[in-house]
Amino acid sequence: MTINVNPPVAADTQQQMGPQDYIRRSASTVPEPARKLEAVAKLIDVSKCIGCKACQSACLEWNDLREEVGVNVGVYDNPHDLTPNTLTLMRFTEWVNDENGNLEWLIRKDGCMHCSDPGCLKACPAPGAIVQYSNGVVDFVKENCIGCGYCVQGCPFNIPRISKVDNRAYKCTLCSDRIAVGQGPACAKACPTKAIVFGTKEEMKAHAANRIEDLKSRGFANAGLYDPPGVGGTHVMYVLHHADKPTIYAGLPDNPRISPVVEAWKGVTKYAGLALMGVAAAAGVVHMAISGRNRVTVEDDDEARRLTAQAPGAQPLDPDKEPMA
Amino acid sequence: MTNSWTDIRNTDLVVIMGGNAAEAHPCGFKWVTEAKANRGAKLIVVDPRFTRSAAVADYYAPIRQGSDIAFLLGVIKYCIDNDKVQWDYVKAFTNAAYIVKDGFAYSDGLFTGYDAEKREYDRSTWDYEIGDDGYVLTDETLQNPRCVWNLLKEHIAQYTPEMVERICGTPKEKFLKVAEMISECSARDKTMTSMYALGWTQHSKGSQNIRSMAMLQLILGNIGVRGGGMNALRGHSNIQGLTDVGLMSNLIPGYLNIPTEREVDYATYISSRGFKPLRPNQMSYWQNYSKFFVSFQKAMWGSAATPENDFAYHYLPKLDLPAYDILRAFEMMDQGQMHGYFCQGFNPLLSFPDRGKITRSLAKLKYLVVIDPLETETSRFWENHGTFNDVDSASIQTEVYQLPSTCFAEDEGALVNSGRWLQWHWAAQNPPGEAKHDTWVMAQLFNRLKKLYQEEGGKFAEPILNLHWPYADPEDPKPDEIARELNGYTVTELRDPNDPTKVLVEAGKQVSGFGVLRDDGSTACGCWIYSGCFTEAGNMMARRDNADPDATGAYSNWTFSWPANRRILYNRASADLDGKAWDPSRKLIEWNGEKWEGYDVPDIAVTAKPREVGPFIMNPEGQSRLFTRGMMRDGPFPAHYEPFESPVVNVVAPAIRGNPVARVFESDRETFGDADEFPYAATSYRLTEHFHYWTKHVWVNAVLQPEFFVEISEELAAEKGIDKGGWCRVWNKRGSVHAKAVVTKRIQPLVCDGKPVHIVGIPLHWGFTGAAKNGMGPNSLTPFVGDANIETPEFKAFLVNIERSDGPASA
Amino acid sequence: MSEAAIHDSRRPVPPVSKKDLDRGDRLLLGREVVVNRYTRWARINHWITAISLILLALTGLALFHPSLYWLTGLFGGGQFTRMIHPWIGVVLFFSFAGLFVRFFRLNLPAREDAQWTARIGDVLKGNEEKLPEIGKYNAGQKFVFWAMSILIVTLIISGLGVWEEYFSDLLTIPQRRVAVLVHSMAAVAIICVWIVHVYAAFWVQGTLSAMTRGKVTGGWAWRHHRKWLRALAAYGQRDDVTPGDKR
Amino acid sequence: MNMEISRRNFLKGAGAGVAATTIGAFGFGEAEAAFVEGLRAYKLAGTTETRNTCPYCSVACGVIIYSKGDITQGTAKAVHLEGDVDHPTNRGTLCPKGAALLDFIKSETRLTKPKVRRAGSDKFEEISWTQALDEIARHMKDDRDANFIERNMDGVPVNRWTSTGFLAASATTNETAFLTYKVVRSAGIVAFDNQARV
Repeated sequence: MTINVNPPVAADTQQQMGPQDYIRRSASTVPEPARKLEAVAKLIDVSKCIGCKACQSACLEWNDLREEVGVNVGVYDNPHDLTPNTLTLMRFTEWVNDENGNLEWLIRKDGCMHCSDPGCLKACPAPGAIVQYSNGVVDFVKENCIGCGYCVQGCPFNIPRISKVDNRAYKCTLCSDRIAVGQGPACAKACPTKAIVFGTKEEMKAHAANRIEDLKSRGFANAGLYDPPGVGGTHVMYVLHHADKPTIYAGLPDNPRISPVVEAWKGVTKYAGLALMGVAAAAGVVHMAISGRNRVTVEDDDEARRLTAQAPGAQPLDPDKEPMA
Repeated sequence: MTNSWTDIRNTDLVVIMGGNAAEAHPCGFKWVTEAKANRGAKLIVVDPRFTRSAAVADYYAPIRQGSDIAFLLGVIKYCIDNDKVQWDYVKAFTNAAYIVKDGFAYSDGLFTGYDAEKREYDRSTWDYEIGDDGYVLTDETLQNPRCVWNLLKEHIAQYTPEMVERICGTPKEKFLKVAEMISECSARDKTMTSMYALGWTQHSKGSQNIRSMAMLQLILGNIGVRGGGMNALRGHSNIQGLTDVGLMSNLIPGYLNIPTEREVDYATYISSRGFKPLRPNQMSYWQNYSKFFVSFQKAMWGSAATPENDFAYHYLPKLDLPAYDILRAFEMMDQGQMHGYFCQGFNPLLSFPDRGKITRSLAKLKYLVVIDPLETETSRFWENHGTFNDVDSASIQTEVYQLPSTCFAEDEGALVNSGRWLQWHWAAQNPPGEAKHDTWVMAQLFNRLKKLYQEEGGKFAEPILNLHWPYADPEDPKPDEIARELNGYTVTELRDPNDPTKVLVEAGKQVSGFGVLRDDGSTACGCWIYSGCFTEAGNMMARRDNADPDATGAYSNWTFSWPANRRILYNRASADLDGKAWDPSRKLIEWNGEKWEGYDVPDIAVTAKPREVGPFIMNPEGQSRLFTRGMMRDGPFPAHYEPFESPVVNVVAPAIRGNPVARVFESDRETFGDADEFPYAATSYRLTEHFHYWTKHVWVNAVLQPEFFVEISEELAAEKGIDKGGWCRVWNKRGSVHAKAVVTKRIQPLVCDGKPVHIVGIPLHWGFTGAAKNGMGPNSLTPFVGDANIETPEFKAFLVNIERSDGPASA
Repeated sequence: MSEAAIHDSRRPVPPVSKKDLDRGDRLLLGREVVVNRYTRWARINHWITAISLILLALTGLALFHPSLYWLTGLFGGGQFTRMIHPWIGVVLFFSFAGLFVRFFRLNLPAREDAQWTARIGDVLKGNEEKLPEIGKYNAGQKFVFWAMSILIVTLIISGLGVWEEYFSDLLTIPQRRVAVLVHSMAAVAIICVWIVHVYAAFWVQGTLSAMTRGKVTGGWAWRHHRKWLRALAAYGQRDDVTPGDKR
Repeated sequence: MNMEISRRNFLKGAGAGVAATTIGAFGFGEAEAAFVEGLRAYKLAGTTETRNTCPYCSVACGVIIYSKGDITQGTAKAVHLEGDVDHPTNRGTLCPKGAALLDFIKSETRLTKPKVRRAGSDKFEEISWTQALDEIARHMKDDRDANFIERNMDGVPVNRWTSTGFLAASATTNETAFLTYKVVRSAGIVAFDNQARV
């Protein structure tokens, strides 16, 4: 009747996900994986969120991160922004619904969206510093990160942060180390109201559908799922009561996509640039082959001697110096 | 809680009023979101602030703190006026039909028998008419003008929606919307649950706040049913347990009472208890009082408690006052009448009202002993911390002992949750440094005191010398040894009363439940309501079978729930007079012809016939009370009283300040402020990121909510030129604090009796020890006033003034 | 200012003046004609600039395209490469600033630059006789000079904007995106200019000695920078240069 | 009871309507090497699980404390703490306070040595348990003998010790509570209270 007080954590601590499951690897290519993991997703139901910050707390504890104790600046958001230690953050918005004049306290858990088309990975110059697993997890590999900050420019959601301590980029890993042993992210496990749930993406979409139905029945006509196509969909999705205007949720982008500037930089510039340099070098070689070197003739030397014969202020040439020509 | 956390999933309507479950009890609030998501339940939040509970509510209505009774009586009036009453329930299970004595009346805010000198009522008229048969007179037709129902209607007549708006500042249409939603739950197949906490208790009329909602729940037929009930969300992990085990000045474990001086001997004491039924056939369970009491005495003093010495009745202290509660204790300290004080895991310097008085009082002690796993402000009250604790150490003569105790991770034992579940836990790590278990500390203190009395003798040493101490290692009693005492055991063998040759239970066995306890000294039991928690079958509190047949949320085999592993109190009331469930989809127990069966342990005898025995077995009526007779010091019906410090006068009884029988000490009156000097209505509360004064020691929580602040409306901020995130000063006659300002739309000015009322919200989590930024707290400002019945301090409603500031000198 | 009287049969003789000369430009006469073209300090300054530019190209290219990431190996890995690149950039900027001050005067546009550019075909064929007489720098060299100047300013500004370690808060993220794009385009351009510069120096025989030993032959000067040589022949040196000044 | 099953079952999310998701659904095949490049090593490997209860509010969430070392040898140290997914009330979830309990256990301001502050002093000094307890017991006896009220004016035995008060905790176990009750009541203390009201 009394269960074993201290059952050891035996099996299931062996990580069953790894490089063999990469489908993308920054600044490098990966072979087609032999197996395809089922797409997973974290669903954040903003309408169920009570803004308790258990997710932030669990994240700090699981990842052994400690943020510095800050100050109050007149809001509930603490810390005030994502940092290399704060991988997820509750953002609070006091919004008055002009349709009925009611105050709504919109509370959104901010953090990496794990895009299917990750801008950070596209921008990253360091091979293997950012990887994408076949289940959708986009992860930073600390060992390979060079701290250039290109991922910051690449991200459509302003998520990655570069540590001033070790000059490496940090963001939510979706608890890849837990997923690898069949557990969900620490935030999802902790969430008291299950506003954060985790499972396969299909399950999460089905679950979201139920939630949206419930919300519509409670008068939220525009309730919907946030799974932005601009980045190929995300593996962190939101259920929003006002899906028609995501920006009211602390600036959640309406139609996020990788910036065209980044696309240009990482696309055409990269290749055109190399080509241009190649052409320049090649032109030189060709020109040399055709016209040969531009040599000084004996006549030129004689002309020079004639011209400078009575030049004023000329100095005598040291006879011991070996001749130039 | 009459029900359990997991039972909330069965409700149709959740009313959070006088609490903030989403912030203070997030994981319990989970069951509200489950009810919403899975059965379309609705959530109503009524609160002065738009809280995180309100953030996920279906409907929010603002209310001025301290006006809840007017609001709730208004809802009761709405239900009665609109015939939204669960009539079968009210007629069968309440005292609506009882005839009340002539002479009882209410006028100008006072009930009959008030003595302004003593600030007390003579409650003799607050009772029923008793017939010649010794039973109370009733009128089942509810026609008699003196029956409880008609007196109630008369009493609440003045609480119209307009009056509610005048008093509470709740716009009429919002009040009506809430009343309408609530009234729907009078249907047999709709239940509402009330989730409340210190938002109702911490008032000078806290008990009556709760009574008002309890009466409403009875009228709607929501007590004893799945998804219903009165659910007090207790603050601390084992405050339920500490109250059950009677760690209060006037209690004996299991809600028995410490005798008073007037009870000169055991016979007198017991005669005034063990109530005989007021209706035929009722169980009136307190008739067994003597069995529980004697068994307790045997657990305390073992062989020294004998029939000859009235089971050591005189070893118990006798009270000359209703209670030596915390407020009185500090009043005595301040008067120099108390010289020693122990704080076992408690931080009064921040927890008790009027910090100035607390500091002053502690400084008058000869010795103070603090037993705690953490640094506490109390243990360092003598240490100067600038504006955060401005004292002169040299002038404080108190000797202070700071003893390191273990925390949950290092000890073993049971905690009782709000749902009355006794849950056993095990130690995960060894204590740090020289920290010791509280049990070890208490045993060490006791053994030393006993030794001193053995060697030196002294005043009345018997209770100490004879204290029953049956532990394998007297220096270090083990949790399971003590748990066995709490459950109870047979001292001698128990024989069948009808056939003395038959032995029912051997001597020295764990009893199976309080049913077998006796008042002849043959059984011992530390806490009768816990009986059954540690039987011959083993430690029931350690059971971990989380099966839940038909998803009722009962979890009957998970740990142990007092009493008798019952999960929902008064569960007999979940079925109609004939024993059929009010709502078949929410069956709890039903009468099958011979006995009661279902998902829970029946509250009444399993073979007690319906229509004979009422559900409310602890009441001599067998029924619940809409009219409480003389059982509450401030009236058999709730009435609206303003807080002692209120921004408006009491519009129903202008002459009365506060609750006429609330606990007030004359010496504190001069520290009360008035609205002309301190115009703003302040309230104190917890934040979800913190737990009282513990989590400021926890780095992560200090990060999540680092610094002391107050919350004010944009309107008040503009009026006072206070910036969002800027400093402001909040003060009254008792103290002054500097805080960051959170200027928010979530607090709106209210209009009460035609006058705008601004609210100032003051969270309570900061001090001068720990990882978080140093800060002050509301108890520098709160008044030294207590509830009329249980002396809970009035932390939720008081007056302050506020201005822009440059922050504390040392900040 | 009087004209040089020396007659030339093939091309009109352009007027020359002392302004066509740099400090340190000197004629040395003996068995052969040798011309001092660059002072020691000019050469040191040039080579610091050159090395910085090469290191910048290598570290930059390493982070510019995955296929060149292996170059980080030359600098002890990606982290170090990322760390030093901007610092070298700072060195380059100040070093080039020195060159700019030294050289910009004679790199200002001149009348003959237009003809020279118009006859770029003959330039490439090496038909010097079809070109006008050129001073110390021809239009090609001037182009390199001014291209470098503009690109380096562009690179240092855009570079600071994306210098994560110290200036991450200088620009908004969208601004940083533009900055990093501009930076990489400018980098490509400057590398191309650098290729032209190096190739020209190598193609035109006798040029390298100007930056190694600081001297060129009279023949080289006659052939490629005759106007400059005429000025030397006419005045020998700028009079603000006292005899025996350091080379 | 199989921890592995329950550890996965939390994906059900307290009946939040999310169907059970098994490792199979994730498409995991046979196990890989224990250390996986690019992944943080699973930090709970080789730890011991202990069932406990959150000491904060009265929801009394079940928690699992993960520790290293052997408690019978006095070497056990908690390394991590999470919600107990088998617990009916919290189903493995925790609030921001419960989720950070490890920092409570390891708080820098936890007490590890008995201390005493003498009259008029401005600092604590360390003191041995024995001496501290001896002194406290002496304080108690002196105060009790000096102020104990055996009988009231009417000669009725009242056995009150009103000059020393005891404030009991709010998070200690029932067992601690009852032992405390026995000690405090047998001494006749009446100013006895707990945190129920605040």
